[in-house]
Amino acid sequence: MKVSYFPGCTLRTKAKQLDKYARRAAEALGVELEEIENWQCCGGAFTTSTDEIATKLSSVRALNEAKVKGQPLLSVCSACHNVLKQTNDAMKNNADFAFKANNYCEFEENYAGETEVIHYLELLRDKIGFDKVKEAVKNPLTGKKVAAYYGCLLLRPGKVLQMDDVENPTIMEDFIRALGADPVVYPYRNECCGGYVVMDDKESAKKKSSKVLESARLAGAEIVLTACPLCKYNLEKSGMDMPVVYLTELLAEALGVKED
Amino acid sequence: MQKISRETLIEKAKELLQNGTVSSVLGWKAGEFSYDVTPATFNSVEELEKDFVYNDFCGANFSKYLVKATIKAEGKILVFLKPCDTYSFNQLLTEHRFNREKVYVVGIPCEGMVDVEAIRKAAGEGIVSVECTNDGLVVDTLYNGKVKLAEQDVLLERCKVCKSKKHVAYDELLGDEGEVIESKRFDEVERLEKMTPDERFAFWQRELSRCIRCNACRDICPACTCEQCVFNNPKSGVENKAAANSFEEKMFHIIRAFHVVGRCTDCGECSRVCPQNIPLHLLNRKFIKDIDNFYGEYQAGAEVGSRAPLVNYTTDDIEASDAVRKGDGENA
Amino acid sequence: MQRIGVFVCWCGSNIAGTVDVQAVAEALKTEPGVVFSTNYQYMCSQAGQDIMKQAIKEHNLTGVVVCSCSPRMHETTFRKTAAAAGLNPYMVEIANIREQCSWVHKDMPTGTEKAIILGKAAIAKVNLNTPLTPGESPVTKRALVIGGGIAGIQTALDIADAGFEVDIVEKKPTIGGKMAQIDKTFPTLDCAACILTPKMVDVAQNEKIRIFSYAEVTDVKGFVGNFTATIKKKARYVKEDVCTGCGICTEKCPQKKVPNEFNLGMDNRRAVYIPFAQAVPKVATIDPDHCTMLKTGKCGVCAKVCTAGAIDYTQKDEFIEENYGAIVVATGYNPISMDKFDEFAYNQSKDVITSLEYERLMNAAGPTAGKLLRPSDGKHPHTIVFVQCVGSRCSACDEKGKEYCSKICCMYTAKHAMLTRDKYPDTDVYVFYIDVRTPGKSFDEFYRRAVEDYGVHYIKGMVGKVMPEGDQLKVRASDLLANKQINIDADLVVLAAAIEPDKSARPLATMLTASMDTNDFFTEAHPKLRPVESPTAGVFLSGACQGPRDIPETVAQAGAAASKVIGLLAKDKLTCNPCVASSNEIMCNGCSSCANVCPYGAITYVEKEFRQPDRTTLVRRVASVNEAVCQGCGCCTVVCPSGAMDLKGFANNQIMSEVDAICK
Amino acid sequence: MQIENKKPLIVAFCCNWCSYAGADLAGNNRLNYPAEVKIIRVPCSCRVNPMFILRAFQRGADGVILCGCHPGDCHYTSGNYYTRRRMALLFSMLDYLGIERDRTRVEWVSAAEGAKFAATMNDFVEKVTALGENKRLEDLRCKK
Amino acid sequence: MENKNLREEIIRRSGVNPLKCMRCGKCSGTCPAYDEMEYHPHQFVYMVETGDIEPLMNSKSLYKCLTCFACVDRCPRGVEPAKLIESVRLSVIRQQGNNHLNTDTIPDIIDEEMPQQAIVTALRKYNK
Repeated sequence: MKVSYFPGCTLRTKAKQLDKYARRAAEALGVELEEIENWQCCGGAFTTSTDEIATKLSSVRALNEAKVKGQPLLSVCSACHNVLKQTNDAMKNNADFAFKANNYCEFEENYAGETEVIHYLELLRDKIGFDKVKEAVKNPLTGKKVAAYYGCLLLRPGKVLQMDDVENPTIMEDFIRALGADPVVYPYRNECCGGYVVMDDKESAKKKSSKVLESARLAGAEIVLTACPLCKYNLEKSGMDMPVVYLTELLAEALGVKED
Repeated sequence: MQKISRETLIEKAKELLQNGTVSSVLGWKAGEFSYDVTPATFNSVEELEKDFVYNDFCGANFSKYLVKATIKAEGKILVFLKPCDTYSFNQLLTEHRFNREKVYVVGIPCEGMVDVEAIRKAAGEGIVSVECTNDGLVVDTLYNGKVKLAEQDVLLERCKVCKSKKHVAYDELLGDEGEVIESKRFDEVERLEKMTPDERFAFWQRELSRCIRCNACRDICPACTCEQCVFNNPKSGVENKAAANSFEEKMFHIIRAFHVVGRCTDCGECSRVCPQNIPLHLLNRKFIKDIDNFYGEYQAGAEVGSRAPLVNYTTDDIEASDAVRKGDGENA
Repeated sequence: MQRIGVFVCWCGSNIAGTVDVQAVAEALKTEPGVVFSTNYQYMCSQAGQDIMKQAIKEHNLTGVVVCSCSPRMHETTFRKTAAAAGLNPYMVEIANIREQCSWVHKDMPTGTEKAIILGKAAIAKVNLNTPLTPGESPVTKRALVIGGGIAGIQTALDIADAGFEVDIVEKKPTIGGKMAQIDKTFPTLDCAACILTPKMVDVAQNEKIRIFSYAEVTDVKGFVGNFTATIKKKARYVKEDVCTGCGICTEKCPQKKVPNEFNLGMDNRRAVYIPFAQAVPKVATIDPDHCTMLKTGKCGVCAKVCTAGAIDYTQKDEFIEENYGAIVVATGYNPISMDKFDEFAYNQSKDVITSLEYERLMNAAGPTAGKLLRPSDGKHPHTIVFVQCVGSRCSACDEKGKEYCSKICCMYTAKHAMLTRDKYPDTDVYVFYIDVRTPGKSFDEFYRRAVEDYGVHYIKGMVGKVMPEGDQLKVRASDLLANKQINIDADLVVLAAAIEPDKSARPLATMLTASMDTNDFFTEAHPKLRPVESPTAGVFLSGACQGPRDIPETVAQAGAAASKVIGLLAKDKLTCNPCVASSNEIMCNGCSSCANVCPYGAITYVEKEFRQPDRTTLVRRVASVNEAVCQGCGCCTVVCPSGAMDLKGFANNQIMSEVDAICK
Repeated sequence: MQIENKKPLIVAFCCNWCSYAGADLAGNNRLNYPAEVKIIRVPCSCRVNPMFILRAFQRGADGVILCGCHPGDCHYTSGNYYTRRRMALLFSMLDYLGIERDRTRVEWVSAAEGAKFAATMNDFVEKVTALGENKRLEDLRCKK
Repeated sequence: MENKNLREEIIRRSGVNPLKCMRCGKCSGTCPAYDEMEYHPHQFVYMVETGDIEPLMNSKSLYKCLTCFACVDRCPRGVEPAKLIESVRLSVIRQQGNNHLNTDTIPDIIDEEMPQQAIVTALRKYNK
């Protein structure tokens, strides 16, 4: 199976592990990640304003490239996934925006949201299947108490993202189970870590992140799992004593492809 | 695609007659001239071999004949249907006009039928014979001798803008099922829509004034299978007692077109048979185009039992005033 | 040729002020068919009517045209007058020269000219009128009530009380509905069971009432006065007439782990069960999804212990057909699913419950025997948060919530809060509300008592999220008046879930050709003036199937529906509107266009034999109009391609002749 | 050619339950509208056969207006929805034949809208008057 | 009226209809940044609706919204307050010299581990 892959800027720099393990694990599971040529940064956030066109064009180009290849477009970073998915939805359902964006891009054929945008977790759940992942696990993480941290970007807005039940998701817990570990469910798993506001107000981010980790700790977690570099940063900066790891890293570990 | 031959059809008909599947065959018979073919019923292999013809002039839509034929026939009737005929066939079934069990449909592929009028225009008057060969028509005329014509140039209007090569009803196919195709059939309607009202009025006045009220359009129309036509009904207020009733006289074509709204499959027979060459199909097509435009695409006869647009509605349908603007290509 | 009499009314100066009535009468005298023409000051007066009667007799009139006020005003009057003089009432036509002429035009010549034209049109129409006789259809003197909740029960009792037979069809094993699950009723705090169960017993003991419990209506045919319903009696594997309701089987059944739907799954019942102690009929039912005997063929304990020998594992679903004159829909409501509102953690914590579940927790016959205990650990909750409008007044996503106000939640939440504080003064009770809606007798006083006398904390604002942490529920909400976000550590959260019509209502509406709104509530024939009738004649509405409502409203409506049914069943025959469609069979093609557009399902098709000119016979499919069902809209006449369908009283040629008269 | 300011002839089909009652209300409130408007009562707007409209035009009407209950309020639940479809198609066809589109109209008038009825009629008569006499439908097939 | 135009522009750009709000306060009941805000989500909606926009534009609340979309998902009326807040913020930062994040100070804010994502997102949210 081949899918188009949009790594995103952070995965090239601060979050190399997220990218590296995503590729290794995919290979081990028989999926080829074909990196989109000349991808540009998604911009980190989807501007909801209806008059913002230019800031969304890099996503439109990436989406169109995947369409031309006839592949789903995969990303692992929560932010990239969120931006791509929302942009795709706008191309599909907002005629005005699609018209303008197509005018800028001048593709051979207008892009109308044809590409299927999937997150790495959806690749595992829907394309490969958690049962197959489970079969491929070489080092089951038996007994490990893992708390999934969804944050906001993976789930919301629910009617666009459509990954899982927004308020009571299970995809990461099912993933953790597939790796042989014990998922820990805690109430703050879909609360915000503080996000980009850390650039404006470090205290705000710290407050929110520490609540998340405190909540996970109370529920008995040993480690916290995330898909987002910014979440990882904020959580780690909260000063709480709780390891935070990327989900691809844990996956690579379980599949036995972590070490070089 | 290899054209289907008379022999293939006779062979199929023979087979079905002999194995008892059908007891009669609805087919074409030569008239006075070779280009003058008429529908006929064949009851035996002998009759078939003697009179059955099949050539580029077999444009007639047989569906309508089945309404009467199925009543008379004892056993099953074999009918050869071209793709466009099958839509009328289904539409009549939707309206419960005959018993499907009494018909055996053999779908035959069609690359278009030719128009005698067009040949006359191209080759001149005094046609003695027309030979259909695989690479065109050879027309023998009194005044111009033998004239060779390309089939494409003398196709019936409806075949030039054929909407579908798909058989939507059959028991058996000679050839492929075929597909619905892109058609330019609405181009002419659009051209009229773009005219000014004055120009449109002048156009229709010129065309409709030629009508001699011969009723050929009604008599051939597969949607006009009424037990008694409104124009023959003294209580309808539009009875055609004599051409003197000016209401009936003036409004005949509008009323007729409205009567077949949502039921007309755009088979084009009305225009084919009109002795005055009035483009009657442009009335029906306007309705079809508007229906597609206002209520979503609808093809009468595409499936049996579908609900025609005039016996259906949604609560947010377009208002009549907006429809007039939208029907004209303006933004409603 | 008709012999028509024309009567021009002055209406005092109302008409005569702007219309020269004399000239009108004179002008119309020479119209075809007119043999008599006059004018009079007040045609509707006794003297005016006498003039008409006399003229009808004297001139042997076959038709009458009255140029007067609107037919909506006096058409009935003049028809009666004509009938009294021996003329068919449908031979009368009115030319409206008051509302549509003298009152809207100012000068005499204009008014007079128009009045003459309107008169001519009416004359042209009468020339083509034919005498019409209203048809009659018999009435089956039995009613069907679909749904056995308080709405159905009250309707059935009232109908039976008037002496008519009633059948109740209830899909559950017992009647009683939602009210049987409720603990206390607002605003009086009566015990629901105490006021409901006597009615249930009345139903059981009433000779006129039959109960088909554990049954469903699967088909309805016919029309007002003459319905035929097919009722499916589901196999309950217990002989209803043999079972004594002793309950021994329900104690001995080894299958103990079946969620008890009566207590909303908060405790368990056996595979053979009686829903609750006061069930009517008090008969056991075997749940085939859980019965080991039915599933594997091994067990048979209930049959062994049943001394009456009522158990029958071979029972099959049974279909019966019954005739009815009227049908009452009383299918009720259900709380909506909370799956799409998991910010309130209903699916994440046992201690987040719906209000109906709270009713069972408070009820002495409930899973906790009336003690307020948390479902998760059986501990007594000290802080309880009630959340209002969960899924009500929600227009955000399709199919998530309901756009309407569920109406009953404000009051029952006040009741819950009050009862909780009353029984357990050590609890803190918070109610988060958007608005408190308490229109109703003694309703607002009731809510105020909860606040003022019982110390319930009402907070204007909405709960944003409920987070189960440890054995607590962290409630994050806004207090709009304090402009604060507040956090409450609650032990129990109660959601006031929106209510929606029962799922069985939609297919039932299709069967009955009764209309529904987009929320699947049944529509009334007129929202103000015919609130308990469906637009489909003979179908009546009772209770929450029509919209959210509380018990007193439901009972009131149930009684109103019953009185409408009684009014119908009291008639031996129904007179039909004679202005109905009729099909000329000779011209009918049988194409079904008319049946497709008929809003009443009045048109059916029959196979009919026709003699052919060649003396053979031919069987053709032709339309046939049920005159008792047809309401005379005429929609079918226009879609009929052959013009075979026409409308009596408004026939094609009649309307055409009016057009002609006006236009020339 | 004779230039005469002939008064137009307008035929209004009104459904019994809403629009006819609306017209009555206009009368009750003495709201004036031109006498050129002649009302024909039908049970429902869906009773109006396109033939009636064509007949009126052919017999010399200069404008035809059809009034019914508002969509969703039909006394017969769905009649006016069919009316709306029929008239949308008919009017579009008349326009296609070159007939002036202001000669036809559908208007939803409830029993409470007496003022709307009068205003509609005033407006319609004004528009039709501006168009002058209806020649086209009479002329469509005239052999000059 | 300038304010009226501003109000129209903000509403149009957000694609949100504040009139749909039934003032339940669920947005504010769910907002994780509530305590940092001077004006809370439900107030944003109400103040835009009434045209009282000046105070919003001058408020630091604009930069506290996390765009976590919790209010968007949970609003029972589909009002989507976060989109309104973004629209008001754009009205501010699109004016000359009104960037919220001074690019010169970025080196002081960030540290070794700060991901690019944070910087680009903040630039997009805070600057023209």
